[in-house]
Amino acid sequence: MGLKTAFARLAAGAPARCFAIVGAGADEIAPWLRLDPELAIVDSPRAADVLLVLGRFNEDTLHAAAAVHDLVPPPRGVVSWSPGHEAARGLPFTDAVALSDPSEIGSAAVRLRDELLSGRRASSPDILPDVDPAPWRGVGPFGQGGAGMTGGVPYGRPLAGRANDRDGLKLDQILVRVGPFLPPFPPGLMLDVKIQGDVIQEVSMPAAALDDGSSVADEHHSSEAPGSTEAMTRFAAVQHDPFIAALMRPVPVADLELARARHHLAWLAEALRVSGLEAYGRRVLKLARTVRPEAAEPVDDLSRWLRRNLSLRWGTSGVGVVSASQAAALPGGPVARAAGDGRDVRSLDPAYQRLGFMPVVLEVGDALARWRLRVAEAQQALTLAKRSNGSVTTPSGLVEGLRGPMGARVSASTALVTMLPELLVGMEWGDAVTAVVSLDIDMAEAAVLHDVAAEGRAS
Amino acid sequence: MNALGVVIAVVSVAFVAAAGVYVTAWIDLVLARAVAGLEVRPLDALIAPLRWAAATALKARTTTERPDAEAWALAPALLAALAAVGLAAVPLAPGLLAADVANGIVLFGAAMALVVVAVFLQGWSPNSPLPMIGGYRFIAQGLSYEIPLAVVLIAAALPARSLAIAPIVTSQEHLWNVVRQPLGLPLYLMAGLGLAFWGPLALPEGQDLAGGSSLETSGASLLLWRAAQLLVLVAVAAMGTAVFLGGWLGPLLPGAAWMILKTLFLLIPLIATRHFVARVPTERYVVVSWAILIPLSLLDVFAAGIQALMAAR
Amino acid sequence: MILNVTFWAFSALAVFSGWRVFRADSMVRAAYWLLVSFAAVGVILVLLKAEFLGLILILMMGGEMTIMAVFMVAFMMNPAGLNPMTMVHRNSVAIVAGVVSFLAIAALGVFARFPVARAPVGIDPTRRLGVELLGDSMLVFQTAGVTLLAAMIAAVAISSARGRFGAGDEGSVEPDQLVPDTGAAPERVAGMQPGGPDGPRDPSPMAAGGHT
Amino acid sequence: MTLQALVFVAAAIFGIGVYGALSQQSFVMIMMGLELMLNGTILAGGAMWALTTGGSPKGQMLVVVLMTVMAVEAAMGFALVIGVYRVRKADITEKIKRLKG
Repeated sequence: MGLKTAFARLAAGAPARCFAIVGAGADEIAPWLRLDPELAIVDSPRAADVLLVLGRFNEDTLHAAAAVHDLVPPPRGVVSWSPGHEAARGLPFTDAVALSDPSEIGSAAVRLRDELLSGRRASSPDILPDVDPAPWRGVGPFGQGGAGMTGGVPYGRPLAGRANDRDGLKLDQILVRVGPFLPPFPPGLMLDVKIQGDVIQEVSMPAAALDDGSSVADEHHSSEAPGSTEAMTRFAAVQHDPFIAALMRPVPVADLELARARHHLAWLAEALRVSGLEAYGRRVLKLARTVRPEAAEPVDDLSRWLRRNLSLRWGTSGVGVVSASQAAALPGGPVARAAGDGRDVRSLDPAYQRLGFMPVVLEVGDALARWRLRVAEAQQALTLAKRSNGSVTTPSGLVEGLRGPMGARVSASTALVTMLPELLVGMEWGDAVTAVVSLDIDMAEAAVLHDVAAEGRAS
Repeated sequence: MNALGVVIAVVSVAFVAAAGVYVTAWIDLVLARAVAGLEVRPLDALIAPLRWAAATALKARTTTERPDAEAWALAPALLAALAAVGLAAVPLAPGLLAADVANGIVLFGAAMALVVVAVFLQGWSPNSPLPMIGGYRFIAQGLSYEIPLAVVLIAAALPARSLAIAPIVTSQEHLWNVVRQPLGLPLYLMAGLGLAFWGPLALPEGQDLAGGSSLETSGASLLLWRAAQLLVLVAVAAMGTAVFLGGWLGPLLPGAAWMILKTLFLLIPLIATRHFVARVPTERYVVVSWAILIPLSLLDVFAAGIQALMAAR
Repeated sequence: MILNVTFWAFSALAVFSGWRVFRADSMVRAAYWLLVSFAAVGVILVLLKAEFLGLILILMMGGEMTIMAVFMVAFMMNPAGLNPMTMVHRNSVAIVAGVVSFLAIAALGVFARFPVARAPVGIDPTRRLGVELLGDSMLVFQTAGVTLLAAMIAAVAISSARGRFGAGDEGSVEPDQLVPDTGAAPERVAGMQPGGPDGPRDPSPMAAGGHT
Repeated sequence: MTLQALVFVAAAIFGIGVYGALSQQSFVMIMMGLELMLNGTILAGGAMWALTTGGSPKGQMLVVVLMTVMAVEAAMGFALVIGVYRVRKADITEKIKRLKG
């Protein structure tokens, strides 16, 4: 006991190791958690002390969240936060510390961790029953799960199937469901992936994927017209997003462009982290939080550093190439612009035209091009914000958002999610992750516009 | 060597192993804070690894659905044991050698060849897809680094005309192997990074696999696994020092002090790669390893052979 | 004394793990039990002062058994042994053969008279082996090297996806034997390109279809 | 550590290898049986060198040759498994009815 107390006291000074599961409405909070010195965001629930449950969830994602909760090794605890003071509603975490102020997450997590490790608070119990999904032993003559030698589905899990691989052999293939909370992927993204070794042979979307998790729609959505600005307003209510505001009223160019620069830099921070440069990613994340149009030199330094870093170029060039025809099928946005498609709603806006705006366009269309394009756009955005001199946009029903035009029938995220299966097949796992991260998909955006599109088809 | 000498050597290897792991964790933390643009507080960083270890040790060891439980429990211990054998093969000072065998280089090579087994088991046994991909990756990686590693070590043994490590150190009395065989040390360090699955070669445990082979591991197993990984890094740096940087040789200071200084000199850049070099894609690494590193290491051993022949005449 | 205890412990381990190879459900376990058996024999060789050979045996088998494990996982239908099964044939014949060969060799070892000439203490076996390899037995050594080279080339040739006369999975038969019509031959040659190990990185067309 | 004891152990390993090579259906498992037989042979070779040759390196030479045999066996075995599998889609012996192409 003495040793345990000593260990708990020693551990008390460390940041709380947290695994974050991010639902709808938490996009404003989640990316910045890594800047909190009281938190250490970990990649695996097995390495966590505290589970952070941020945002709102629907029935399916709640089940996945409960499964993640059971993976956290005891002693474990839950800190939850949700926009609009409805934290506790429907969550299965009975003993969660529910917060209404997201700025308290760090201190609450540390306090909870200390109580758990010192034994002053009981570990959060399992939510899901620990049983085999199917009976198994003893059906066939060798005790196997079915009549044939490899028949049956032991524990309800089918055995690996055979399929041709790229060397012309017929080898085992396993089906893996990825998501909705796998750290390198955007929260809410779910994919059914068939892998052979680490080569992806087939990708499909689970039926519920787009409605899942991130859907902020509720009982009202049948009253709205497809593509209407009301749908976007609903989105905006959660997002506090200047881009949504720009759909309806004039907004200062400086606001839009600063938000764009910050978003692109925060995206870069995450991309760097997934590439293995976690510490540098944190530096960039801090820059994303603090950058101002008047002091843009750090971004120029960053751009130079990126160009010089051969290892990043090695890992991203030629990965996840979006062809010119695929880019043309996208509604627009950075991914299309990195593949040579220069559409940009900003070109049509008089305020931008007065500032002499020219979209940044790259030709190659691979992950490296998308990295470079976003950094160049961040630099450009800061320059525009600095020179804008108080000019405002003219609302036209379309706005160049962070990922593509907003107000169009199909959002860039929806188009990118739909493109994923054909893009990822044949890639190795590492390349596939690089590609997905470089596309910068937002499942909340995809889900809202998916709802809207579905209504459009129904009416 | 008498029994007392062996005991002293074993105790000092254990001490060097523990201190090495701790110092490595500390250096890594200091570098991470510096690169992240945070205030570097070396003294705070000194206690941070202990805090992490304490918190990890207090967590339960969890399990998955139908794991290969024995292999899963074995893997971290195996990795730690192999790293310890690797370190024990290095003479820490004149006469201070725990594994006093006539084929020290081969012993080191054999221990390092089995690291592949430990990492693969760690990835395979939880019965979970992402760790398994991590395990597969390390097999591809292991087959790629093992050959350059073995070949450059043999090249370094050539001038000494011995496979024991102490004679290899003393053979560098006049000229260190890093000068005599300029290709040797860079190739060795690249292979060593792969061996420790660290930094750009952390392929089995990359962020794209959300932790890969140790994704499902928790509690004391995770603690042992991390410590063992750092110990592999320390063993690589120590062996590199003995074989390429003249080991304990040096003026004024005692041999052990030179050994420690030179080991740190190799260890710091090895650790730093994690913060400056992005993870390389598995397939490209394998291609480069077979198409460039292995031919270069063969060039290295041929050059060393010619030099040895010239010296013998 | 310590030497004897160590020897018997590792002997027991070598035999036990050898037996476990054929009793393990999991293919990975089978491969690594075999590695344990090799490692135990390696340690016994070190005890016998054949230090170099023992360590080289461990070094070599570490890699080989890992490859073997991956092979088993790739080719076997149930590699992790989650679904227990037995894949033996002529089991009793095999047991008899195994026991007979054990008895025969053991009897040879126990009853035959071998010259007793222990390796003298103080020699350096590694050095003497090296001198032998590059001295008197140079020819044997060279032959072994050439054999390995030939095996490597043959292994690549046999396992390559592209045979001499076309893709391996289509039989790789000489064109004129396959189709009397000469017009079809060029097509077969053209078909060699995709799907090879160094072909494009997309999967073979067969993998893309079929499963939806 | 007498010669009798060593040969006895080597015979046991070899016998298990014979059993495995004859009883298993999977090609790779058959290869494991062969490797186990060679393992026993290596042990016997090492024992003979240490106890009967007076330290002559010829005995060790035999072990080196055995290791070469093992490497060749593994390389050819794996290659044949892939080759057979590619043409016949078979990974166990029963599935190959004819040995002719």
